[in-house]
Amino acid sequence: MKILRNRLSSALLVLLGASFITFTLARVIPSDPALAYIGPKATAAEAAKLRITLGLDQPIPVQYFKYLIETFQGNWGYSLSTKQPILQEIADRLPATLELIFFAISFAVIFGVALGVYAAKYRGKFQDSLIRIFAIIGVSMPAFWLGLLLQMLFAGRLTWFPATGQFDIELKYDHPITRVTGFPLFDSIITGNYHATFNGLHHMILPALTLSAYSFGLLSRMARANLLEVLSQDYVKVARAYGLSERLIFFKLALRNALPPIVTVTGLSAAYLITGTFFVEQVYNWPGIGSFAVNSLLSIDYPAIMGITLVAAIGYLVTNFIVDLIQSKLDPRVWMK
Amino acid sequence: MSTVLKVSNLEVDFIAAGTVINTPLRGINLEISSGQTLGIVGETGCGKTLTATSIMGLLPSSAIQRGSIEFAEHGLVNAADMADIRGSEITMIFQNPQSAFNPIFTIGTQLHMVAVRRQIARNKIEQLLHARLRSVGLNDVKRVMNSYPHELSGGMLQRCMIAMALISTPKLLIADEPTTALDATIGHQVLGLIRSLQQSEGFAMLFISHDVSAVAKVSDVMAVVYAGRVVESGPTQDVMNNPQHPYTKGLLGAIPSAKKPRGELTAITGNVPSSLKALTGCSFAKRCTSADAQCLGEPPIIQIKEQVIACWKVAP
Amino acid sequence: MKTLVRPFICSEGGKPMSLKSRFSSPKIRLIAITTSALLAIAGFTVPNAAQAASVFKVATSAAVTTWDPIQSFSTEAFYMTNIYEPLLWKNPDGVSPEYAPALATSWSASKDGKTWTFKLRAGATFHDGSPVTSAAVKASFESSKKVGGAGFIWDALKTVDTPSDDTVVLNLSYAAPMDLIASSTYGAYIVNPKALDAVAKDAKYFESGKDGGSGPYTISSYKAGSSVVLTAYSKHWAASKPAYSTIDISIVSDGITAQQMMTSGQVDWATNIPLTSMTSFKRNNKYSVIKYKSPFNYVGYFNTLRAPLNNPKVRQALSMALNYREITAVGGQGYATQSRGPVPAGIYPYDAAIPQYQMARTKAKALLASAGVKDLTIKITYASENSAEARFVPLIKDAFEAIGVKAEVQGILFNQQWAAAKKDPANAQDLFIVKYWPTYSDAGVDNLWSLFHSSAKPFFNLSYWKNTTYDKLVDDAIELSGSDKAAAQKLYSQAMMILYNEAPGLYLYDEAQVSVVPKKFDIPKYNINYPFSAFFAGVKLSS
Amino acid sequence: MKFLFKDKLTSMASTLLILFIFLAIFGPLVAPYPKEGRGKANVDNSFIGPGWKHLLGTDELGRDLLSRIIFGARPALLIALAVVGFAAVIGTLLGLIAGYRGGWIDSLIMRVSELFLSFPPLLLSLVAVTFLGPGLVNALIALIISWWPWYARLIRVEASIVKSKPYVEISAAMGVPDRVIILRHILRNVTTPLIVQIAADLGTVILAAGSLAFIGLGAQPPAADWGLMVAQGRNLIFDQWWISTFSGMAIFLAVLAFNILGDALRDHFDPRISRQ
Repeated sequence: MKILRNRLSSALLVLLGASFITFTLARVIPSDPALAYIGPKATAAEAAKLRITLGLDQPIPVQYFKYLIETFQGNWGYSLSTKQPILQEIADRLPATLELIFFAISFAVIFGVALGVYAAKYRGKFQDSLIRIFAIIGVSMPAFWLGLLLQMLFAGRLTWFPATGQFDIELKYDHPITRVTGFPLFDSIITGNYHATFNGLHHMILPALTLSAYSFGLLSRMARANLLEVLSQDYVKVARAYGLSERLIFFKLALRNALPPIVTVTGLSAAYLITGTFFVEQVYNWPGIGSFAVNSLLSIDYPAIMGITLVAAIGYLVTNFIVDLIQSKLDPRVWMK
Repeated sequence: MSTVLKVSNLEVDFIAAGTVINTPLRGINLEISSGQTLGIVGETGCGKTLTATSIMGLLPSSAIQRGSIEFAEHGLVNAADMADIRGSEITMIFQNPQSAFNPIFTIGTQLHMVAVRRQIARNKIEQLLHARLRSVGLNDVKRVMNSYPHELSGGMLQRCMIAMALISTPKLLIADEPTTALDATIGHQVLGLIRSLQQSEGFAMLFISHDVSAVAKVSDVMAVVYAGRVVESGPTQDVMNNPQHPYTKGLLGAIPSAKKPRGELTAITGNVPSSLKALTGCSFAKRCTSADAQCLGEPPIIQIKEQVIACWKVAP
Repeated sequence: MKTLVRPFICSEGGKPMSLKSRFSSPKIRLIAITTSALLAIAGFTVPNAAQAASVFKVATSAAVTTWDPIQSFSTEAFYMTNIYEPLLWKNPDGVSPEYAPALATSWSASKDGKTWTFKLRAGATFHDGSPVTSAAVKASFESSKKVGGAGFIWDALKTVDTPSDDTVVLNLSYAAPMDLIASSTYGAYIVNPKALDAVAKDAKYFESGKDGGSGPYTISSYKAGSSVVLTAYSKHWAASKPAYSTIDISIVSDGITAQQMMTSGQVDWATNIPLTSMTSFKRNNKYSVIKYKSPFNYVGYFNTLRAPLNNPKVRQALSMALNYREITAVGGQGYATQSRGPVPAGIYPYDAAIPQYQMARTKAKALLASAGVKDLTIKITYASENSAEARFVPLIKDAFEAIGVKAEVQGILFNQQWAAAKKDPANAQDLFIVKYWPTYSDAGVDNLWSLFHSSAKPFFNLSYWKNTTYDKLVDDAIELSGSDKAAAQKLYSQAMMILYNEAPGLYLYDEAQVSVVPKKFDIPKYNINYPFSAFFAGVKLSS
Repeated sequence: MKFLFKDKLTSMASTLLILFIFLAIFGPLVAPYPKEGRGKANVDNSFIGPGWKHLLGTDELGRDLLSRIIFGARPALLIALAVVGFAAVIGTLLGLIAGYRGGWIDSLIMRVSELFLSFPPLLLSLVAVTFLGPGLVNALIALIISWWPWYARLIRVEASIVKSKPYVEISAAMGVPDRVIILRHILRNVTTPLIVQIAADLGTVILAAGSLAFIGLGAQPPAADWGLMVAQGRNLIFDQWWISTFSGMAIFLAVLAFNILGDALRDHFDPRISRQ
């Protein structure tokens, strides 16, 4: 538990630092933040007045401290482009993004690990090299491009899947999703609104596949490499020497031993997906944080960008933390390190 | 006194892309009778461990094995038969206990898996394991069973290894450098333990070590291996007291002992040839002080009393 | 690729806007946001017997920069014209009468054109059920003049009298076409006084999607940046109810995404189809592609403060360098025509007699030589969010290089290039590409004045060009247009000739409005007077 | 260099990379329509599909797409080199100082780099370039900002390992000046992991730069930049599919080549890592 406390405190430190970097970027780099707020039309006098009301006249550390307190109190300011409270904007959009990430990661883990194991089992055979090629293609694929291609092919030409959005628009009127947890797809399941569920899944496939490409590549390579690593260990020889069946050794022992690093990589790629959603949601017009982030970036919506960055950093931390927790369950040695 | 294991001119080739790249075993002949200990001694890379591996039938797919192995009442056995014998009638102790146990399972779990594999009745397993652990001198059984490998010392782990080896009351125990990874005193204790267990359990043992003194301590019969061949074998006492083969002499010369005055330690110059492909004649010739042209031919097998030596330079 | 802009939090304070500084920033935002793809439809075909309550699904790029009908000066007009009503609607050209009654049923002007009297519609109510009274009109116009984004349109308005609940009298300081002004897309809505009080207390009152209008639709849900749902107002005065009681609008900034949504049936109608897709829609018999005149017009300002651009010869040379055919083709994708000066065709005071520059590069080179110009480099900026500009600006670069003038192109957010042009004229960009249109259908009082009339504190006349004859002509014309349009037209035409000869800017092309209409639906015609608006009350299944 | 052709896949990648490098250098000479590659419009040819005259078709300004893509090779490779180069230099310097000096400098440098690494990949770059203002150079800076810490970390670990090696300690004891030790022993020992890391990163940087350009924060028109060209083709993806498709293909192939070679290099220099 002590270790846990240490981790939490260090996490907090990192978060502070992260928020500081964002803050500095937002406050220092642009010529005049006040201008950003009232626009080029502002007279010098107006700008000066605003600078004081915004506290821009104080030294950066003071401003930062204020910003921290405000942020902590849940006052994240208003988006310049939508005029809505940032926190609310993010809260409204987060579920869609998390559902997308969840499915992407699931695809990546299921297919990635499965193929990686398969490749390890047939090491050196052609299945192996085939999978290796798949994997490296996965990690080399620009998500935005893959998204466009899939959209053009499977939505545009073949019309197998919808091209955009998380649900059909009619759904709002035919089979409205009753809000329980705020996660639309999940809610549709627990409220037994299966029409909505299927529709959601139908919409989910293309974006999730696009998003998962990179993680898939990463995971299948990792799974293969680690499995081979494990299989070359003494304790596997011992297991053989004691007549344990190959199935048992491969699927129970080796796989179990290869799991911890795979979990780590899963966490890593989950973090990668946080920024991945920016591009995928952009292409598929997904109603999540990602598209909001891109819009905020392009319109230089300071408060929004700072809010999003903070949330992303938190997401990153949380992922790592979860990974560590799982790790400690999987590998008795973790807490030693 | 019945023969437990008989290995006759065991040869192993390693194949890569269809061609032989190495022949590390070039005709090993061994015989162990029940309750007896055969010690195999030789420098690292002589093929000691490989001999054990091929007896266990655990050679990698890239290896081809020739020669015959007879085991107890099974008679001639091939790798396939070994799959059933391995782990029950023949068990093995390994060099490095730290890496020999799976780091993410408790000792208990790992012993348990082996026990289950041996079709021991579930309700009996627990007590059997406890008994075994006690017999190897681990009395805090509960703790040991519930600890992970990294939580135990090398000595304790090696004891656990031995306990694991004895779960199935084997006919033959192969001990591959069981003490090398341990520090001297622990090593001694472990050796002692093995010895006493052997008396009580009555299994035969194939004891592999590069350390002649260790071999001398535990084995009744010993075989000196060089470059994939047994160059000299016989009752431990005889071999130790009057070694015939130059290599054996060299080995013995390298051990300090009370008999020899200080500074008489001799060493064998040169190293074991790394690849034994297409090596003819006496493989020790290159390093042998008394070697000559004759030594390029296959050396004759000379028998002196119970000692068997493969050398041109030994007079019968 | 995107149509995104950073809005300002603009505080005009209490100071009344003079003619000289009359634009409030959202107008800039508006220019910034509109891309060639942005489209709207307006019209007045009265829907026949309402069908059963049903949903009409729309995709548009029209962002909501504010829900405040007084501040509104941007693309939210797309929704506003369904939620709010002015006194009058101006009919599309060629439709008579010129005006259609909205909240006023009859109106008249005094001889001198300085007093206007409007009779209000009986039985018109705001969405909270309270009646639309002359008090509401007074309150709306006054707050619009005071703090409104388009408040300048009330420049002539002195006082508002309310002799009775259903009568409004507007007293002007000089003659102005109040019927035209009262039908403006911006600043002329009649707003529920309760809402006006609320917003006075809390500036963000409207922004969550509240409305204080009297129009056929009311906002039933608003997800910032993603969707707006309008539902029909049951007590609206119109004799017939809208065919569609619910209008579900998805805000989609990408034209191609909107197109995809329409062709895949996600939405019934998309208003921002990329021009580049029109050819394939023409081939598709499920849709009809209709082309309308629009008030949109592409202009480039030369920075006339800087040598050698202060020399008209050089400006003429550069104007002659352009290949107008190609620019029009690439920018308008076959839906544009080379413009005659800054006044778009179909908008007063357009004059078909005004000449156009044609490509004449040898002549251009000669002009440059005679002006003694060599190794000149021109810095061009354009609004990166405008896909048409992104398409054709490289052609301008090519053209200049063809006559030996280097060019650096920079695509930045409109606000940024606008700021760059204003901050320090001496170091501003040399050429500033802009998409412009009149705030209400008078390009004399707007385009000609705003773009090229000199002023102490330049706002949109960022060529910094100063020509006293021109200034006088335009000022006189504006004063005159209230009473004698024809006379004003003459002055305007002279002014436009000066613009042609002096070439303070590049006059590129007038953009047509292209709408792709699913044949399944009967959608009101585009109304050039409400360039960003769609009038959903008129939408119905085609018979 | 033999390992660069050790198997089919690797040799394919090597060939591809050589091709890209060749195009980056001699592009203007080999491009079928060099003028158009440079950006000269030819409006009457706009939107011609792939065919014999224009192998990959033409864009909205009638420019030959193949030529555009060929001209895009140079900036793409240059960005990759510049970003990785600068990041490596900065990172190596700080890493060496941290690893060799240890103490508070070490912990300071490491804390700072941890801060930079506490953002999801690329996010920091996106934010930075937004505030710096879109553009190729700013994108470059933004990418360096979020890349150097990886090198700092890597080098620091290696440096501290080498530092504790007896021969280094001895020469330090014998009063050999730090800079000499750093140059002679430590720097030499860190080159291998450095090379491996750089090789692995080049592809990733091209990908990142492409992503920035795609959402409009990277290179600006009329530059011939692959990511930008994908974005410009986006509105045309259904009718003039070839523009985005082939531009993106260029990015994909370049990244693929770099990644495969990165693996090969790693296997070659350090088989140990490659197993993990």
